[in-house]
Amino acid sequence: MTTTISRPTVSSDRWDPRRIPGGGGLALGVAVAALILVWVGSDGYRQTLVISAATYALIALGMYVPYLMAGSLSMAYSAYAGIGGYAVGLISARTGLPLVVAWIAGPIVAALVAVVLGMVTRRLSGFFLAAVTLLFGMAFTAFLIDAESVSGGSGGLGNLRPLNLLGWTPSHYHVVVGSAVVVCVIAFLLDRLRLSPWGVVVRTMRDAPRAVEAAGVRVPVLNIVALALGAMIAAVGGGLFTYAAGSITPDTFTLNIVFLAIFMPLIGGAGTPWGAVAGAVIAVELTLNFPAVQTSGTLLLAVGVLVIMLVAPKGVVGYADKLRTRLWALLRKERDRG
Amino acid sequence: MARWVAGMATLALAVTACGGTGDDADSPTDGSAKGAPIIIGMDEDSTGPGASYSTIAGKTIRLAVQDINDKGGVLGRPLRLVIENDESDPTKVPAVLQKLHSQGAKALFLQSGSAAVMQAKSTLTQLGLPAIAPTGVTATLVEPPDNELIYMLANTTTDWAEVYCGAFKAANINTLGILTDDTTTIAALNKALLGGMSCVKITATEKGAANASDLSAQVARLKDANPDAVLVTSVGGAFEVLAQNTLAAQLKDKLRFSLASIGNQPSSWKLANPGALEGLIFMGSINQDNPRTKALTELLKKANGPDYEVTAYDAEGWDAVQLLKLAIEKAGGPDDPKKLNEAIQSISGYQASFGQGNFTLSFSATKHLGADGPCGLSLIEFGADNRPKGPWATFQPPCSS
Amino acid sequence: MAEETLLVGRGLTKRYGGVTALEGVDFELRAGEILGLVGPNGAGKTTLVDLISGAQAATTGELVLRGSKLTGPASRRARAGLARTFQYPQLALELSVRDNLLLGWAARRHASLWQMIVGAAAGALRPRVPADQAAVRTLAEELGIEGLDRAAGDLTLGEQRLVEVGRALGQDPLVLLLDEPFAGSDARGVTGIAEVIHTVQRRGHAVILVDHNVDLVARLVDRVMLLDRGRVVFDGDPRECLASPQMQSVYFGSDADTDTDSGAGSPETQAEVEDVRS
Amino acid sequence: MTDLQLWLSAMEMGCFFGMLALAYHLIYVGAGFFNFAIGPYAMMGGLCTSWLVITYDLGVWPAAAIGVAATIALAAATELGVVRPVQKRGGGELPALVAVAAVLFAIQQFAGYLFGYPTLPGQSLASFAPVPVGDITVQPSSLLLIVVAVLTFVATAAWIRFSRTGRLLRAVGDSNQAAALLGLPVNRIRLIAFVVAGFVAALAGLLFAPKAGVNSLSGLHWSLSGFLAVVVGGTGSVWAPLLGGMLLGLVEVFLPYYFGGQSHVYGMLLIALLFFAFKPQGLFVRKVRA
Repeated sequence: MTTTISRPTVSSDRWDPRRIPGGGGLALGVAVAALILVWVGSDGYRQTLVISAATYALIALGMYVPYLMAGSLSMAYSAYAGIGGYAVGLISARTGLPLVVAWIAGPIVAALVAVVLGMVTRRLSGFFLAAVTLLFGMAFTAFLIDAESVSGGSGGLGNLRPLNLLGWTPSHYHVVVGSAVVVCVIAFLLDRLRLSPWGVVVRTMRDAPRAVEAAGVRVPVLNIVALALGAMIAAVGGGLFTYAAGSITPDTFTLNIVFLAIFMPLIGGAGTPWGAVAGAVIAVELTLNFPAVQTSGTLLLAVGVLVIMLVAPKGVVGYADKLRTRLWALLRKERDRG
Repeated sequence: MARWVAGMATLALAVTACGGTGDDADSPTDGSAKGAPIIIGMDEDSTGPGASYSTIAGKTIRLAVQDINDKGGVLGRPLRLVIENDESDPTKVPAVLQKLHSQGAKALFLQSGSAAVMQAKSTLTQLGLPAIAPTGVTATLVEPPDNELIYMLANTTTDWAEVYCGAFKAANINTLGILTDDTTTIAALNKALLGGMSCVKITATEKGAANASDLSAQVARLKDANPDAVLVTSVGGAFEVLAQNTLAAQLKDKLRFSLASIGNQPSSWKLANPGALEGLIFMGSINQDNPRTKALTELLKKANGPDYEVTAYDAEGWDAVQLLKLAIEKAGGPDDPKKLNEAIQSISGYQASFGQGNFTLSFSATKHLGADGPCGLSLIEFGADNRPKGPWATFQPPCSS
Repeated sequence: MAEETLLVGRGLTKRYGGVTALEGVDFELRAGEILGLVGPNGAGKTTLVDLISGAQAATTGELVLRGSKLTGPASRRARAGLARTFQYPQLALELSVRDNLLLGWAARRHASLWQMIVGAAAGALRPRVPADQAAVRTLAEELGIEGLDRAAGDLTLGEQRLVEVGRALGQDPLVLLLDEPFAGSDARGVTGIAEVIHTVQRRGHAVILVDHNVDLVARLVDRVMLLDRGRVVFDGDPRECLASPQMQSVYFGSDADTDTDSGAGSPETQAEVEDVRS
Repeated sequence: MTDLQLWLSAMEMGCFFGMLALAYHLIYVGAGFFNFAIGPYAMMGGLCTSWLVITYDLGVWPAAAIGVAATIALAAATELGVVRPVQKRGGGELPALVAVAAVLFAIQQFAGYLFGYPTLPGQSLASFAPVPVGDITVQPSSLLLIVVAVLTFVATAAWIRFSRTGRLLRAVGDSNQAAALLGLPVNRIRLIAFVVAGFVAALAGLLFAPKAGVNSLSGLHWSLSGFLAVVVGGTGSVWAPLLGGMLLGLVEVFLPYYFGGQSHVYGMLLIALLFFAFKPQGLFVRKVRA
């Protein structure tokens, strides 16, 4: 453990993906995504699994910025995803605008709601923030049912128009591929954002808010920006699911999803946004596609979260990374010896 | 720590094992039928909030499939059920239906208990698979959009409104108070049902959370509004019982009506305070004068024990399987979904095992609701023992015999 | 060097309920000056630093930085030209030393709401700004910090202090407030911190150095302010201070009231202390 | 507000919320954080008992004893197996929050798997006839809930005041660091706080279950209500949770009475926001000066 292995310095000027910030994660993520898409093929069920995983991943990625980078756990993400979904539903049903507009309007509205909620709860953190945002999520569902003229009430909105991108209508498979691409792009960008100066400030806010404040950044304001960014990403996910499923109801995005989204990065690994993606894939696999435990996939997931939290706090990605480092060290030792 | 982890791992394994065996044991066998099995998918909510009612019909559907297989199957081929659980989670519904499809299902039973099933409609259109929602009562489920492939059996809320109106007239009820839960399922139902009841003046509508632990405020408001009678609309379960308990305590002298759910959930009768259900009138569908109901009752008592209370959910589940069998036979096989869909639409005059003796189910391209007239309904009164006593003497839906 | 007045404090007072932590403190800080703030534990040193930096609001009194009033939250004062370190280092322990050092520059570019939004977009597109990285490397060399990829949590307390001081220097402050920077430092750390102090001085800016070790402070500073129970009891030449009767009485004369930790300045601990007392 | 029935309901809810809040309070004092798994503990106490009675025809009392014991074991396991190792790693309150969220979720799923998902009727420990009071009748289970709640508070207050362990708990609550420095058995006190809280929560769930039944998902809602009650009441005294619970009970009953419908959903959110915003320090509010 304590022995440090001196790496041979890479001094070549050749282009090396490892030298692009976040490049390694992207390469791995794209590779896995490509494998998954090949596995999916034209199987409708597997395609739906990918859509579900992408939706979960986007909600988890949305939570990543405020929750794992800034350290404040807001649980209103069912509402943000719902706003993204209802944007798709409403623009399809009530307006003649191109459907793509929904992916602009939805995230913006979600961000505005997040800003308002963030301002109201700016003094709260930890348990208090979690409780208020949870109550907000519940109240939002009640509002969707009550505000029938806006939301279509309990029946929700359905019969969505197909997307039309400059005359090209993507097939269901295209949507599946597109969702994988969107997840990869967002995870990659977040990974880079994490390493950037912005990410450094936000991550410092988690452990040392006083230092950030003393360095000239208003912590409450930056917190709200982080929340808004997260809400936008979750809204993209909500819109994606609604489009792929063809409808949305007030019950579509429940507290259950919020809980899953809290655990996904823990399962996958909190160190990088790719961990949230990995966690989403695992969660979907366990709850939807695990033949042995149809009725208890969620239970297995819950137990798994506890075990991972205690045994491998860095999650699957962190664990794999550790294994990889050890393996390479071992290989290098072998090579040096031989 | 290591020991703890080992314990957790063992636990997880145990859970996995139980889950696996549990599912297999429930599945019907091929019976005496030979040939390639016909695969039917079922979306059942076996663990989510809707599980308490979803599983009642699910059990009888399995029994019906077993019964058909034992008698030689459909066109000589056994029916085989593939079952997936959506946990009443709408985000899971598309994946569940897709999964059933990928397992080779030719037709589906949508047996998820909640509004989650609304999320299924557009997926069905994508898949092109016909589906029956055996216990569905929300008319919007079979209304456009995306309704070409979905069917329901029981009388819907439109018929209910008619029956209630008859009852209110007979009992001289002019004003009505509503006590309702906050689920999306019921909100949709209320919209259809209350919209159709122009015969009474609704003087108060009180809503409580489906998981409420107290409804005395809502009931006190009803008391203040002082309607002639109270109608409770809920998905049933704990809310319905709490509502009836509270009404029985605070509004003793008012006539109480309810939907079908309370009658279909025998397990929840025990939840009620002693005598709290007495005098409650619910929209029943089980009528022992119907010979097919009688036969089904015997069969179910044999399978589930002599204390088994037959509910409309049982009968609807049973009939859904029989209808599908009929359709497959008419279509000459299960493999062409379009033909199968048309075959369902050609079914007419099927004698149901619920409702009154001459109640039939018919379908057509424009009629996706099976029930022919309100004869499938019957107003049933609860007795002092918190069990259904029998038809309400004051009014029964007219039934041309 | 022009002896411009940089920072003036007048009548700074802080009370928590009935407890007075600081009473009518006046001071003046000139450009290029290094002011030592000394006194026993509980004298109010950290409270004064908190009041200046804006971490706590003063009950009464005012601050003037280069002729304009210094008000508002800590972040605004930081933008006006203050930087500080903390008695207990406030580092992001999971982040690398490099990223902790980067905070000073990074924060400067995310001061306004607009900058925060643009900064997020820019950050995702261009995570590593070469100029920043170079600046961090230079700073680390200057301070003698090695192993920039280590997590800050793996550092010794002394190293953490050095990193924190470096981070504050990265803000290029007019006034640098150092709250007990030497506690837990080894010789190298002390040299590094002394180097920082001189860098600030060379730029014509000022430093306020807090420590209870008067001997150590006396060697580094131009002027000393001795605090005792929230009041300034001596203000002047460090050597004179060491020999002064005030010094004698503060440190050796009475042994009472030195039991509370000097962290009692912060409201949390203050509340705790009150809780225990009640 | 003259309807006696409403006051009775408010009192029942208040007693229940108060007991949940007391469980929160004990763990908060002992361990310095809010254990969101309190609601699932209460659910466990009620559901396990009902399940034993219904499935195995066990008597109510032995079933209740098993249910309470299981809940206490669960509470102890939460502390020893999850919270303590996670908190040992440090990192502020977020890890503890996530840990209890995971525990909450896991208990819900586990209870559903073990006891089934449908709502089970609560088992009443009392079997006397309903008591008429004025123009209403009080169900035996309601009476029992109120009486036991009051007794629980009296007993807890006495325990904290007069027993050595209770006094130690208070000392730990005053200052965790100081207590550790003084050599008090902080870990043991924490565990005791969890065990007692588990007992109180199980009792609350068990006594409240007859009112509307209990299912595996009841816990989350109860957790939120209990948390609000402890926030409203404050953590200043043992009796504060009861006060908070009673106030919340009044809100839960009289808000729908005067404003109807879903008003209590919005009302709870509003109360949480108002209380968290205007309740001055002393609570766990992060102090970032804006």
